[in-house]
Amino acid sequence: MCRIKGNCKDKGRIKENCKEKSRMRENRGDEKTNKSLVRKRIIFFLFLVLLLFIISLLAPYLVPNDPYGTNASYMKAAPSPEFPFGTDKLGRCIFSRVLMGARLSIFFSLLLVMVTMVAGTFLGVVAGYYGGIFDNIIMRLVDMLLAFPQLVLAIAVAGVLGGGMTNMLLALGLTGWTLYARLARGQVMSLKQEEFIAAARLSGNSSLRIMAVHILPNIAGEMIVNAAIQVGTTLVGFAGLSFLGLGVQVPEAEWGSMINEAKGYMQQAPWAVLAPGAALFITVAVFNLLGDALSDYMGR
Amino acid sequence: MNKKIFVFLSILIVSAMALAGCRNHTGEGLPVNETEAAGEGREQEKKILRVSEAFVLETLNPHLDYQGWYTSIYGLTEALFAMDDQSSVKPVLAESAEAEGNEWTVKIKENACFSNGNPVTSGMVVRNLKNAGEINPRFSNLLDYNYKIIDDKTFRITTVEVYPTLLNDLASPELAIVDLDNSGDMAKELVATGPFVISKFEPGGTVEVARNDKYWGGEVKLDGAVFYYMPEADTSLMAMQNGELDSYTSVTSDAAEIYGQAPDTYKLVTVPATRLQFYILNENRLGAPVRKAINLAVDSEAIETYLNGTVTSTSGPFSPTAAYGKAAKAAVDPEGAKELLEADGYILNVDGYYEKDGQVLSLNIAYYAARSLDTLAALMQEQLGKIGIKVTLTCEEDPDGTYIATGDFDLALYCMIADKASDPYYFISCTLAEGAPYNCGGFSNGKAQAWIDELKVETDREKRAELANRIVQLAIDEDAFGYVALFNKTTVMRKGVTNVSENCPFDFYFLTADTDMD
Amino acid sequence: MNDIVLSIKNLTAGYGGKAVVSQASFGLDRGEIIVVVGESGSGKSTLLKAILPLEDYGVAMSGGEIIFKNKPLSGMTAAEKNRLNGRQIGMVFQDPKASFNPVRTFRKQFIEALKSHGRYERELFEEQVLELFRKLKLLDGERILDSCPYEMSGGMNQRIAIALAILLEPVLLLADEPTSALDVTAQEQVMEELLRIREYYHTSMIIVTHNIGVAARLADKVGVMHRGKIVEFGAAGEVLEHPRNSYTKRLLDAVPQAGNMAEKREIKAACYLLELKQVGKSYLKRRNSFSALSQVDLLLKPGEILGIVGESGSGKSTLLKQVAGLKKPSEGRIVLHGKDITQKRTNMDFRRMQMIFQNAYDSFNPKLKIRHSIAETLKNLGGMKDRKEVDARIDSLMERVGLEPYLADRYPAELSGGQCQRAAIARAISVNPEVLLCDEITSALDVSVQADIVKLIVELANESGMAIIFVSHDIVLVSNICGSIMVMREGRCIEAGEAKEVITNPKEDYTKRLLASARAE
Amino acid sequence: MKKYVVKRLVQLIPMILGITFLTFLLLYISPGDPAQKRLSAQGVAVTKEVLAQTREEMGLDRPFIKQYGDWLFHLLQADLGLSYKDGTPVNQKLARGMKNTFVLAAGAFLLAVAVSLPLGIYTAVRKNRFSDYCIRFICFLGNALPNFLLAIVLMYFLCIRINAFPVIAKGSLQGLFLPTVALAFPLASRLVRQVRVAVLKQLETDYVSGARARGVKKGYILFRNVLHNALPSIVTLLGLSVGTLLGGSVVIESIFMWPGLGKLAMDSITARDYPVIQGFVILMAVTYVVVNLLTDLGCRLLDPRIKE
Repeated sequence: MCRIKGNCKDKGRIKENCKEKSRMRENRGDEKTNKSLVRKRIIFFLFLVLLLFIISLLAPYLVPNDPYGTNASYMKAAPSPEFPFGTDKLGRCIFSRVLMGARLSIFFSLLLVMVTMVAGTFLGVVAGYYGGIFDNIIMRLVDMLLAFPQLVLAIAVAGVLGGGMTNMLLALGLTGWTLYARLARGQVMSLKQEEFIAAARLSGNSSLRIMAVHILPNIAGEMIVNAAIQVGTTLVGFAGLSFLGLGVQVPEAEWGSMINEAKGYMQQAPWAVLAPGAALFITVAVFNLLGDALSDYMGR
Repeated sequence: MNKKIFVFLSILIVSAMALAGCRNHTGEGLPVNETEAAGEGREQEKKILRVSEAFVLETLNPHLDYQGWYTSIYGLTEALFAMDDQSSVKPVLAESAEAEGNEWTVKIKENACFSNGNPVTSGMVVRNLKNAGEINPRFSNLLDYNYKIIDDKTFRITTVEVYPTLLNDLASPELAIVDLDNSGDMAKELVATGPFVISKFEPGGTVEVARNDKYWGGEVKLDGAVFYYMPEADTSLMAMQNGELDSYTSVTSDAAEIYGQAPDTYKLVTVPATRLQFYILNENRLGAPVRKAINLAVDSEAIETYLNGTVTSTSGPFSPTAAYGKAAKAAVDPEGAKELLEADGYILNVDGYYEKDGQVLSLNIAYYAARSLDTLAALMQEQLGKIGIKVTLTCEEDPDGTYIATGDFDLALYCMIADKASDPYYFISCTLAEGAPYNCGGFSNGKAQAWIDELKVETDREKRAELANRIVQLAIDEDAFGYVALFNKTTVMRKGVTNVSENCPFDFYFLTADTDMD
Repeated sequence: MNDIVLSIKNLTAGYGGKAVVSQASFGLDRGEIIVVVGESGSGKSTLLKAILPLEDYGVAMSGGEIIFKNKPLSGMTAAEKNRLNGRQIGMVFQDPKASFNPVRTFRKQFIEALKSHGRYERELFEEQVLELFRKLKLLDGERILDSCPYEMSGGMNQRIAIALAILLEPVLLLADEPTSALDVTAQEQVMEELLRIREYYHTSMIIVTHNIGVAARLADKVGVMHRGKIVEFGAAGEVLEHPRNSYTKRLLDAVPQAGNMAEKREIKAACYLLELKQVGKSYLKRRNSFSALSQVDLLLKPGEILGIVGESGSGKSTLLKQVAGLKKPSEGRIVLHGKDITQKRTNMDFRRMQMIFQNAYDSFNPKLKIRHSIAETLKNLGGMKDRKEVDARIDSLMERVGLEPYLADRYPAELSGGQCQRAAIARAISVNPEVLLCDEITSALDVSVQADIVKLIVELANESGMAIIFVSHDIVLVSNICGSIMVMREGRCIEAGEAKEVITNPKEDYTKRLLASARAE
Repeated sequence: MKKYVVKRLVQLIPMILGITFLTFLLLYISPGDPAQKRLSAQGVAVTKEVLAQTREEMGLDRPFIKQYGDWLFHLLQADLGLSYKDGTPVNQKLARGMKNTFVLAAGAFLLAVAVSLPLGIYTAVRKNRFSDYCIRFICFLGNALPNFLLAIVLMYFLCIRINAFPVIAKGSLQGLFLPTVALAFPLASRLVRQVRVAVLKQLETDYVSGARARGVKKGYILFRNVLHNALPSIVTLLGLSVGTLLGGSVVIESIFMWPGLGKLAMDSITARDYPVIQGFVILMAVTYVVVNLLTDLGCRLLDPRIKE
């Protein structure tokens, strides 16, 4: 869709021909296959994401030995058939802890992204559609939260609620929704000018119904693309917070805290750092690739 | 056409990198001062010891908070007395001190003088004590005493009531003696009596000291020293391996293992220090048999192996070398513990935990994630699990504000300095006395309280030690407290470095006149 | 002989193998203007893009050859072709804003173009350009050079673009719909400029347009294209007066003629259906209020067809939005059936008044099928709840507007412009409104499709007796179908009355100018 | 223009009030008492009387509103008060932290921009060719790699194994290189993709094909037109990344032992050093608003159309 701003005459005529031009460019040879190629990429990465999710759900059953069981005789043991990724300082099997860590990280990242996307989009749509004081309040709140250093929030919440997953969810969640709110608001502001919204108002739709039936489906695509990319950022966020010791408590297995613990003895047991590091890297990579493919599909 | 773009782009990248690089170098606003490049420090003829420290000073005033600890570590300041390696008080600036009742007469050494040559007079010493009393709340009791200058080198202190451990207080590094007239506001300069003088001080950053030529206590072997602020223990390890450090203390267990593998380059010295890991059993919630079973199950030797080398298991709160550290605790006996529980009516349920009338025996351990308490909690969880006690862990970000204040715990872990000034009274009064801040497990025993009151005023050293042992043994036998381990003071020294107070259990001594490196 | 600038022999070209232009051949002499006329999708712009191939057009020649000044184009190397662009062959685009970077001054962009061809001499430049501007009657050239494209109107931008193309003295000038994005007055100036250029510089031109008027005014020779083939080619006068090919005939008839006037339908009802009293709308733009609409009165009887004419920016669409209730007027009152609906409107009011928009695609939610959109109106306003009843109603509506019912289950993007507009009409009349508001509903469509839509609207009005307010910038089209006409200029209604009366002897000179330029088409 | 600047700066006041009140509230209700933290910093237990006396000295016994009110009152006289942890003036600590973070952030920012701008443009110009794919792949790696992992690995290999860089930064160029790279690499990889998108958006506009039809040289089109028009969105991108950088990545600073703002914030929070935290929060709010203002002004200068 080409948007011609400025005061050129007879806007309609241009839009029509632009659409024709873009449609013409659409059916150009390479554009067509490109679209199906991108769709293949999306399906492939969706499959990978699903695989990771299933692994994280079935982790308690796939685990070769007890992730929390310490045994003095195997401290900092090298990777062996019995301990595929070796053991850490307390002799715990790193492979099982990485699997259990997956359960924690992936599940909660997805949960957090879902929640922030829904909340952010809802507030963004309301701000964009109604404008006026709604818009002001929500946008000032967004500004304030963005200016608020996430670190202070995370640690303060850690202080109030104590460590653990709830703290990280709250810390990342409180500022996570602002991205979607701003995005949704921008989209809705431009969508509001479209004629089909005027037509919908004229055919007696209530504002609520217009927002739900007409506006939301048209901006959902953009939101999902950003959500996919945000999952990766959230994963790194979780790991970062537990790396600073604010996240999960000691016996729990979470990638960030495992890396933090193991960085001390990286020289004798590098696998203790590299295993969770690699797991984190791969998971974030898969989600980023999915986000990338989705945004290509949406046309930049 | 594209080639042209590519060439242009690569030039842009290279020039920007150079710009970014050199901009940093020449920028005046560099945070850390310029010192000689790493590594070759030792070749120059000057002997400069490079040390890393996990704490940083904002000002040089030794009387403020714990800054005295660090001015003492830097070898800048000395107090009237000090603690020796056997944790007993020895005179430094003071010659001698006699007490009759609550009157102490202190004589200052003839040759004691400041680094600017002025002699240490009793008037200056009294002014120092008063100054410390004013700005350091922990020594506010110094203001209640009255002081009388007898002559240039002697003065008399009269305490409100008989105060046998006055000398121990006078030995604390916070009561350092400083030339108050010539040290300005002690923000950047300091004139004191130590073997070294400050040469460059960056608040919150690196500290450099040089030999004090006019040192009253004899010849100072080193030319100077540099203290880097390195909060992250792993960074110190890497710096040491990289040849940028010569010695540092509080070495982590992982680092100790690496240094242990290269005995010809690094010398490791481990001494049990005064920091104690212990747990408080909540007598209001746990019955005597359960508490005894717990104490029988917790195996401090196994914990010592897991924390490989950073702690030494202990039965009492004080180091065994001290006269007052003779308490004993029952040997580990998991089977005995199980019998006790069964005798108390608990039956083992299907998933291996003890149950009594439908209720699983489950304990909550409250701890905070510092000083390896988190590892201790995990290990105790597993050890108690072996005798059928289900354990849940709660980590608090600030213990004193939460479980210590509210008593909301079954088992509370804590780590604090037990032997502050080589005298047992301080720790006992903080943890075992009625209403003591850390007596939050409901321990109250008339006999113990009587002994504590007697200890408060007892002046004779042997009697004090015997009283302390009796009180501590009582707390152990009543299963109110469980003393697990004493943190070691592990010091690593590059080959040729000697005398960095590595054998002294106290953390606040490091650089001395005899410190040397070849 | 050698004054043949360009000769094309049975050229076939298209995108990725699919031929859009097939077997086109014609020759172009020096100083001659050929106008290729055709509807959208007839392949006329592809023909143009085949002559001056740019890699981002993606046009591939699959047959025939193009000889430019007796050198075959296909044989040229990329470097040679690059020198050709701009130097030998100039190009003018439909969207005036597209040919210039909006935020850089014209001076810099002129210098840039000249430098690329190595024809820039600092001292001569100023003189050279101002002389060209004077020739093309572009007044105060100095100010133009120092201003930016976004500050100028569409018409000015187009004329400057042509001037720049000519500055490089190309032998051949290609123009892709140069006038269709402009309003009437600007179109006039552009056409005059092209004629002046042919006179001074003897540049031969190929102009592509869908507007027959432009062909009549400029062309020496006219080619008519239909589905990729040149169905007719010959001297302008001959092709336009008595065309041989049947498609050309149909194309010419579809153009609205000034002559035939709709006779005014006698209106029975006494009271007015819709009254607007002193309606005004002003916006706050950087503190000074700018009135888009001031003191407009309007009276509409049941069944009356009222036309509102004016150029864009005259406030005609704003007025329609006020009537429809999309925007609230700043002053004045709107009365429907004697009820004041200025501030508050019930579903009943919406049912009585329905609107059709200019761009059919945009008036439908792209994510919903046509059936759902129409069903929505029926449910909300028509009160039809039962699923089968709604579907039956939709199928009958689709047939009524001349569309096969299965099209209702398609998405808007899958329909053509004309079909989409018909579906929009179906939605509008689904609840039998008393007033149908049409906002430039034909200007986005091709001429032939335009005629059918207008015919449909008039039929529906007569059949159901509903009133129509028809807004358009094309005064001739309005005169053909409307009983009474209102002329709008800068937010004011400057003239209103019987269609016949306004057309035959207009009072305002602005209406006269509108009629004059329209008749020229 | 001036009026716009004033309006934006005035906006700063409600924001600072809002944020500092929120921080104070959060810290006040979180358990842990600064006096306790200060007195038992070295793990030495403290008797109740000493604790009470210190609390009173530090004014912690005042009601919440009064504490906040007093702090606000002092703020109006541009005095951020004394740090609870060691009594030094807050602005001295913040200034030092800011200077350290600025040195690191500026270096990382310049490095990131120097790498990402050319690469971003290059991948946009050579869209979907081999070089485009492999550069995008490397950047995508950077995106997926958390900076603390990168820092550890870099330090391990470069410092210990090949001994190329000193562990103690000590202000020397060598010492600063590693933290700057660890901070710049993730930022650069994100910027390359965003710059590519911005430039591509311009390359696909109509006026570019218009200029090509006029035979304008590729160089003129790219550098004078496309880049110039893409600059506003690039400037906004850079503005956003400055925000995160100046926050000082606590992790990088703690690993490379760089006493910047992030580390200061982290320590002062665990020590419940309210005045320093408040000062830090204000600094962040001011930075956020000023950076946004500068990016807006930059965009206005570059694209006159934004005026309305």
